[in-house]
Amino acid sequence: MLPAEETGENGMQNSVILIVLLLLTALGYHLGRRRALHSVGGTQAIRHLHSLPSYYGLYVVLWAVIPALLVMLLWGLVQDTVLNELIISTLPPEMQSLPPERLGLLINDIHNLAVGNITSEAPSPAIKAAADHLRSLQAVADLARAVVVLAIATAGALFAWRAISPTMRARNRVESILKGLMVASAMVAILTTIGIVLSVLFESLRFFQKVPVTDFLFGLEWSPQIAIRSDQVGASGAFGAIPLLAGTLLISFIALVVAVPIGLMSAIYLAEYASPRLRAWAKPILEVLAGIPTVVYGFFAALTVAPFIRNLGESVGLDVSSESALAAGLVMGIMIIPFVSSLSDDVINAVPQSLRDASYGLGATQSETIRQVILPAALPGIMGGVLLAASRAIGETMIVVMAAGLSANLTINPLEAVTTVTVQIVTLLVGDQEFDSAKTLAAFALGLLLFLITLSLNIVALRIVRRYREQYE
Amino acid sequence: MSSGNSVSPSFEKVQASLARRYARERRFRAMGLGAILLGLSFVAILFITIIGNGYTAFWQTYIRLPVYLDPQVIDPQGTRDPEVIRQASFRKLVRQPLREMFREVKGRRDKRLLYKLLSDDAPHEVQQRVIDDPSLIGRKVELWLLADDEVDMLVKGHIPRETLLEGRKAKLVGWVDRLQAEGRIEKRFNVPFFTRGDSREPEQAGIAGAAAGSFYTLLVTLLLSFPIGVAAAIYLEEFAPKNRLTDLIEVNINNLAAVPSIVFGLLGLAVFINWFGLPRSAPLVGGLVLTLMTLPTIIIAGRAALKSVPPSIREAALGIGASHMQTVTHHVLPLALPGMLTGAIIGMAQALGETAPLLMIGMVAFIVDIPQGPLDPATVLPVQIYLWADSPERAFVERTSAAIMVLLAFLIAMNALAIVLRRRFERRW
Amino acid sequence: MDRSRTRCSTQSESDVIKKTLAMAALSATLVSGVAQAASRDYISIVGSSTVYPFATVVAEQFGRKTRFKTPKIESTGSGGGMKLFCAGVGIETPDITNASRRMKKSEQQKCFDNGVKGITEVKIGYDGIVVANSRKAPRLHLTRRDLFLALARKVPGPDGKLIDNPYKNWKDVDAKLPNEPIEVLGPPPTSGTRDAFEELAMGAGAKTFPDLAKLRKSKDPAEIRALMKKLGIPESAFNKKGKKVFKAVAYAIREDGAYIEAGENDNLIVQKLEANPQALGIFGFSFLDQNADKIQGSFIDGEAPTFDNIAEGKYPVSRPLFFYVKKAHVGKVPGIPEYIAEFTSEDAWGDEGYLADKGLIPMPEEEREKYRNIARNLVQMPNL
Amino acid sequence: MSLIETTMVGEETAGEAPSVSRPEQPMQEDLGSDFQTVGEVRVDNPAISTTGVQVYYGEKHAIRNVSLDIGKNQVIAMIGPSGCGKSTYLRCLNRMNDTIEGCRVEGEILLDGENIYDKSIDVVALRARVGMVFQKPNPFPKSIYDNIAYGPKIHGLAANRTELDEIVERSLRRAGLWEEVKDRLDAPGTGLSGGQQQRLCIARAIAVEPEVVLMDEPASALDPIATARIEELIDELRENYTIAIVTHSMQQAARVSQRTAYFHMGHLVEVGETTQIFTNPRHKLTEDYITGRFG
Repeated sequence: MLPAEETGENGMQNSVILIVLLLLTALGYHLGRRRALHSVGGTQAIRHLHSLPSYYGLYVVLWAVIPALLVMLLWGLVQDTVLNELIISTLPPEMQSLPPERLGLLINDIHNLAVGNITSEAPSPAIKAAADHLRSLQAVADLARAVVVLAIATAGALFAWRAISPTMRARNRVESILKGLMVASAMVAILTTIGIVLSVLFESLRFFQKVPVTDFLFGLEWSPQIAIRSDQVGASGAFGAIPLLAGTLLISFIALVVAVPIGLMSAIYLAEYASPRLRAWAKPILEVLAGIPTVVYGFFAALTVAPFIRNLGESVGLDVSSESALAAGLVMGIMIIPFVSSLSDDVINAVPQSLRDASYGLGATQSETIRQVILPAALPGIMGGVLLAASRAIGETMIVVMAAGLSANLTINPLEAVTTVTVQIVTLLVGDQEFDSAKTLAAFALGLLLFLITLSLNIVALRIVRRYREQYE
Repeated sequence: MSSGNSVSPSFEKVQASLARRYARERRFRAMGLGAILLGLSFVAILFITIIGNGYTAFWQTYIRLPVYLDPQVIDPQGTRDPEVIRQASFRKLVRQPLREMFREVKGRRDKRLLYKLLSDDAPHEVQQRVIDDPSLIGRKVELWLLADDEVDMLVKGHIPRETLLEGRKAKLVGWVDRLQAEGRIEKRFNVPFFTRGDSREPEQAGIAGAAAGSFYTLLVTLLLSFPIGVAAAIYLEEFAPKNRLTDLIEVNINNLAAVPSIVFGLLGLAVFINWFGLPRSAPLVGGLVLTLMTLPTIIIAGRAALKSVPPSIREAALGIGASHMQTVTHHVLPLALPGMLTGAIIGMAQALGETAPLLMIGMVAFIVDIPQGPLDPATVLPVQIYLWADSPERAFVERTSAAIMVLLAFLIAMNALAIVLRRRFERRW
Repeated sequence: MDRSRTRCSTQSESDVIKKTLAMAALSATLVSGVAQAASRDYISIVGSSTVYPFATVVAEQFGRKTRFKTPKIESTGSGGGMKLFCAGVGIETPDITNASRRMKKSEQQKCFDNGVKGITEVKIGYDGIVVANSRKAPRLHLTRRDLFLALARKVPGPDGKLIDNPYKNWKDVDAKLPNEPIEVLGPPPTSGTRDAFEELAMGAGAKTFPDLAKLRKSKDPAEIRALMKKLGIPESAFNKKGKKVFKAVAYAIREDGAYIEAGENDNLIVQKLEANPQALGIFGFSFLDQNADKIQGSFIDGEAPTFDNIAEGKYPVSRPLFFYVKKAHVGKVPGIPEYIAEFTSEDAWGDEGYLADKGLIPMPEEEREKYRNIARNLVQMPNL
Repeated sequence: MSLIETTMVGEETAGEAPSVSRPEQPMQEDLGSDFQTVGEVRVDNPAISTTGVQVYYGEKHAIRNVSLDIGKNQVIAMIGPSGCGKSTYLRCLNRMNDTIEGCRVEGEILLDGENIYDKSIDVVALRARVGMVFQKPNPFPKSIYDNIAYGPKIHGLAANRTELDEIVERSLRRAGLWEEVKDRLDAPGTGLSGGQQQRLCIARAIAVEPEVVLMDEPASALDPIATARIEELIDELRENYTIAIVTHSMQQAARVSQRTAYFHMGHLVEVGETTQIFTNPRHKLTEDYITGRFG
């Protein structure tokens, strides 16, 4: 429980800083507003101010908070490194000359000792001294951090406060800061993509050094079981991704065949026919389906649906694999119903009432109106929903891991077992095989492949959606 | 008054088509209703299966035994100091009544089996009692002690008696029968399930650790993804100029929504753990990964919500001299917020149920201690379910289902929130 | 008018403030996070999902008996565990990795290259691999030869040449076996269980064919080529070591649907077997032990997969389990020697220890003694 | 034909204080539940004849006891201040109010002698006979051709493509839009200008060959030139159709209609020949309104 205390201490220190910072901002807001009002001589002359008084307050707040938080973050990032360096410099020379990893372990020991954790070996005097030193350094550093952060907050606030004058364009400045934050938020998406590409690209390249790209992309056989391990020799080791892609598409297709009609019809019924009461109940209940963990679906598929389908198949004389694509696809379809229904429902609701009126005014029945007016108008949105659902299906992992099996059959028979790209990624990465073999690397190549497929798919889909939009707006 | 029915030829055609059109209308409507009922019945089947499997886990078998709290064993000096009591071995004390009750049991093997009636945790329970109330020392008290998971399964009927009778533990059945006949076995509400961390002994395993892990993970996710998601949605929908960069961001967001979660796990491993050096198995890292995963959902839903606010409202606000930013924050955002929240709730629900990416960042781990912050090693509810589902002990089957029930309870709570929001703010333009 | 205007704007700005504060709280967490990452006071264990159930029990006992924190144990698979373990020395790397197979030379080399030089190897016991089916179906008496014939991709045909496995029914394999189609759910190639099964069951089954047995032993290229020709193995598969050619034949499992790769989740296989009485499943003994009411283990070479048979080495298909300790971390991360002591105590891995209750098959006493000494003295594994 | 002479109440109001009018307050005046419409509510050859129509939106009583005939091949204009109920009344005539939740209609509305609120009446068939054009042009997000063809298609009016082409062309010609769009029938209807869109909507309405066309402020969103085109069109359409038009513009009412009905707070205050209403209103409220004292 000692470490918890430590976390608590650290957290407490942080929260103290934050609370003081909060008070500072409240004060800054108030003062900034007041100064702005005073600068024009009170509320009567408010129209002489460029912006509303609150913007001046906000301007002060932003100046107080943003630099202070940045410094706090930066401080946190470097404090430990600096402290460690300081500690290392006081250690006996033979310890200092240790290789960096060992030194890191030593520092861990010192840290554990400093915060009062149990350590394994009786610490040497040098370590003990270092721990004491570390403790005092930490206390100083924490104090210094609090002082510096709060000082910077105050300085920032003061700077902004002094700059306030009736002609200052406070609103524009505040707005451009906020806009900057928004742009930064939007850029996260790009950073994420870059991160993903970098995370999978290098390993994939190494894989392609071992297995030619063409074999990977166009090979009709996936059989990573042989010719991989150093002590195994293969008769048919193969890294053809086609069966995996076919399996993925088959299962996703089954899922969409289940989810799109059910989801879309549910959305239509809820939006156009259902009483408000039914709507208020049914929609959230359906949405529960989206939130049920995929692990649960996996079990449901493997233990309830798959045996059921198998028995059903046998009763009519069909040969059904106990890990049929159908079972996985059906359950996945159930899972993605709400993706289709919720988003379609929102889109259908967004279709203007005037279009409905026009159609009813011509004497169309409700279903005619829905099919011929509302659905075409809502199509881009619905496609968006279906697309989202499809991406879920393609990327879904746990259900297929549990229900779809691992045999890479190239088939379109939904009663047979197939495997998917995601299943292979998981099995290849968390299996017991030797690392850095082509097999592990294949997982990254599959990840890259999947990423590229969804990327191109989305670009195409986005184009279509956009063309629709331009047509109807 | 009127000159009768001077019906036009076109109207005759209309009338002729009516029956067919109404039949189609009815069919369409029935299909809609059917779709809803189908969807709802899926929910029902799932819930019935899970609840049917898991409700028994909320009750746990206890055995009542007369335990003599021997001062010689617990506290020979009579100090009544909790530290002294903590050092004492309670194992013997707990086994004593069993030995006395089943005097006929001889031989080391059988005795070991006899002690297996009780959970490993029983001595600790007694110890805690004594620490809380030292006056018990020296008295013989009837205590309800936690039974072993196999006894629990037997009492609940999850393991048929016949099977057990065939195996190495055949004698257990007779002993349990005798205890039951003496009224020494009772099923009680399973409090430890909600207060403890994971354990390899099913009877001691609880979900508190995983729940805390889920809490911290989701906290990080929510705090990061909602503000960033909303800000990004506003920027893209309201401010972004139509240029290459905006297009790129848009393509990226749409694509990220389709990137398999496992790939996000790879990203988390490479970036947060290997590059930033954040600790493995920490809710902070889990939260960061899930943030990146849920951001696209939140941004897409947020943009849809913003888009559904009619331009006339923006024009109205701009028309009375509001700045672009004011228009958005004062008028558009409040109107779009319910839609954004719906998206956020869907995103959080996804995050709550996500397993695959956490596999890559070390959250599939055995962690007994309940995490105290976003940096302690932790696991999350769905991963706990996955781990328990993979455990060989039979008693974990019902616990898995019970954990699923708890998880679903959280989901329902979240959805209830969504209903409230939607009910209060939904509007048609 | 003015007042209401101001109020209106203040409200939305207070939202902005709230948001800023939330961000502040989060960045503070991040800050303390980075600071925290610098120290670790619990043991970090990774590795095999087969050893995981045993390691976790030990960890729990250890956490309860000592003042140390309970170790964190991740189930990453043996290979994944090795990768993390061998990534280097330092608190961000694990202290111990579990494995359901011995560390490979290449892995040890990797460890060495990354500065992980002192490694202690500890064998902890055995795991039996069973072939089981639903109790609703009759119990099978199989031989390893039957398993090879039923599951290999290529089997010796009537003329002794290898042909694609023609058997669809157990009866075709051996007339004594029931008239049921061959359907076996088993681990994927990525699994350590599969490795062990291939070696212990398939390989042993293949050796019952004299030509294959000869091929396995042969180191003479001419003889190998001759045998390959006799068996109808294509030239391209040639290797100087006959053993490698043998493995390529004997360890190759058929892919025509009779063998279904069913993932690592052994519980799931158990459930599937229950739903489908014709099917057989291949998995670890502990699952059979726990689900004895639902499934039964087939006899292999006349031995039933019972605890005693496996412990005594009578049951032919069982494999050793290990864990590896990074010596550099001992003394730096608190609790490692104590954890090892707990694992190697008779209370844990003894004949009647709690690990046996969980399905681990104990080693014979001398072997236990040997590995206890190795473990407690942290004897280094021989370097390359 | 019963002629309902209902000057009593009106005269009282008018006689009471013609010069002491309080123009800022007339909206508050409650005409009372027994108010009787001033002027001739019945005509000789009505397309639609309504008696005692009451409309409620939940608790709100939106139309109070309105009786009015709409003459065949005539244009009747409904005028009145915002919220007076004229649009609501119009929407009763083809039961468009059915689509609004909580709306309840009482009274008798006869189309060719049949009560359209009768259970036996089919609302779809009714709307095929009584078409509607809305305030805001609302073309479907389809091509121009498909916009017009929509009605005939759903009602099965065309046996084949050629017939459909004919209907589309005829409707567009009647709506005076043919020359402008004949080369781009496949272009989206939403791409037309506002005035063109509204004519498209009119063409769409008449493509179904209704007997009556209801127009709810059809020109209020349009510029004067487009408005003029619409007005011309209405005048031309009168030959074949009966038209009821709600308008805010008194000039428009004066220009296009033969009869005019003045609504006020849910009451039909006065109805009569358009020229009479505009030159010699009999009720004071009508006079106030058309002279621009309120509204």
